[in-house]
Amino acid sequence: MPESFALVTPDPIDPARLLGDTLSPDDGAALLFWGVVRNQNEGRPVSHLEYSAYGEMAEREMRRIADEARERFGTGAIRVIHRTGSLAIGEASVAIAVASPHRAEAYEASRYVIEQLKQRVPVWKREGYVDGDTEWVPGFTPTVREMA
Amino acid sequence: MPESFALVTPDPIDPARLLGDTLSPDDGAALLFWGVVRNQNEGRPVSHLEYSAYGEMAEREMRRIADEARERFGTGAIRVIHRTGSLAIGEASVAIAVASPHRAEAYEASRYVIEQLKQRVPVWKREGYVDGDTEWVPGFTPTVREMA
Amino acid sequence: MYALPHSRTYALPLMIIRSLFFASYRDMAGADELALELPAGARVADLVGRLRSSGGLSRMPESPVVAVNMDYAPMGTELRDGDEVAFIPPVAGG
Amino acid sequence: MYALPHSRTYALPLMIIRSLFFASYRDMAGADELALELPAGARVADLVGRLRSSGGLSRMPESPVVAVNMDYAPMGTELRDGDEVAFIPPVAGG
Repeated sequence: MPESFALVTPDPIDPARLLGDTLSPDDGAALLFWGVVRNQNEGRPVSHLEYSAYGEMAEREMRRIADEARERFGTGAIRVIHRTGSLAIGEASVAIAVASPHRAEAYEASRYVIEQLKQRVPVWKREGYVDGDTEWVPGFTPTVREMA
Repeated sequence: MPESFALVTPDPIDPARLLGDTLSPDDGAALLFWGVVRNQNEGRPVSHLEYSAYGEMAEREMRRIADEARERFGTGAIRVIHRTGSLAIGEASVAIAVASPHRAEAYEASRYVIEQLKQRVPVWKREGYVDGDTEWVPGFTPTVREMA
Repeated sequence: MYALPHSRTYALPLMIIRSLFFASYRDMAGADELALELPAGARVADLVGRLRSSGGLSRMPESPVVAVNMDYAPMGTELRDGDEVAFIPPVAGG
Repeated sequence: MYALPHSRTYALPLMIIRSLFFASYRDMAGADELALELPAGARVADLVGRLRSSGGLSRMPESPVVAVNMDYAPMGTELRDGDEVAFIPPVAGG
């Protein structure tokens, strides 16, 4: 039975280990989305990013998203890891591994997870600029459903 | 200037190194397609796969495909590695890393590279079954254009 | 059946609600969290009103996104004793 | 201008063509590669005809996919001395 797994962690993400943990012998492919810190945002030079999270809820929400993706696209296991803390340029802030017996669904599912993650997982980042300034990065307002 | 890189090798593929080699400080994401050996093919239990290649042409063709994808989708660097030799279940036979300032193009480009690779790169595989038998895996007949 | 004594002037029982603040809301609050007493039957909107009535959190929107016990919840959600209400500015993961 | 001596019976100069075999074609050929002499002006189809005329390669299709010097090339491609012609069964990478 393939699983959904989510982790919020201050530790660097190891892609080989993540792929290994996600793949089962039935899978023919895994797709790894690897989000990294860029050196600029809208032209302003960035020196680092500080990520913070509502860790417990973020893990729960990422696991829900992974469940939704597995159900919708019929993939194998999906594992999502999000970093917190201060990250340098080029460091991975988020990694999403989708295992699948076949490849088409892995692409759909991976895309679904990163789009949903950006829209509803309680994680925030503050950009540190080369000039010493810092600023919260504007984000998405999660959709809140009215009660039934 | 982002680059296209292709390698056919008997050595195991290191995903962390591949991602690191592909990403530049301008990139916000990389997408890694990680093709692995499955434990069965159409219900028949597989013990291993033997990959062979017309190595020099395969590298040239993979580099061409990467160039096409970069031009079509405007991504950053693309690196493609294909294994040769005898591979066990779960081992990576092919890895495609696509770096990109933004993520949407990375998905398109990655998909393009793996589909084209399967259709025209001179690589073959022979399945070794649990019962000791081996068989060439049926493949795609590359399209040959008539001369202009 | 006995009619129980009843009066509108009786004090309602109080609930303890824990509020969590993140990112820019944390900057406004000057704290990660805050425990408040609210009367039974209070809703998220009442908690928001109380928090916005003074100090840095007066800059918080009138209807911020909140999660009650880790589920996104609308302003009308009725609170219960011990609930954890997280105030969630626009998210920017990835 | 001098008219050069010319006759159809003169022997055409010969070319050396290197053929490479992969996967199932390699099994048929029983060898990785083979060097053949062909008359100048010979095309890929002529080389294929020669290879299919005897031995295991008679099981090769009439119009197999080939690459000449690492470019896929149609059967009508004219060969040149030193060309490398690879015989490419259906590919199965990935």
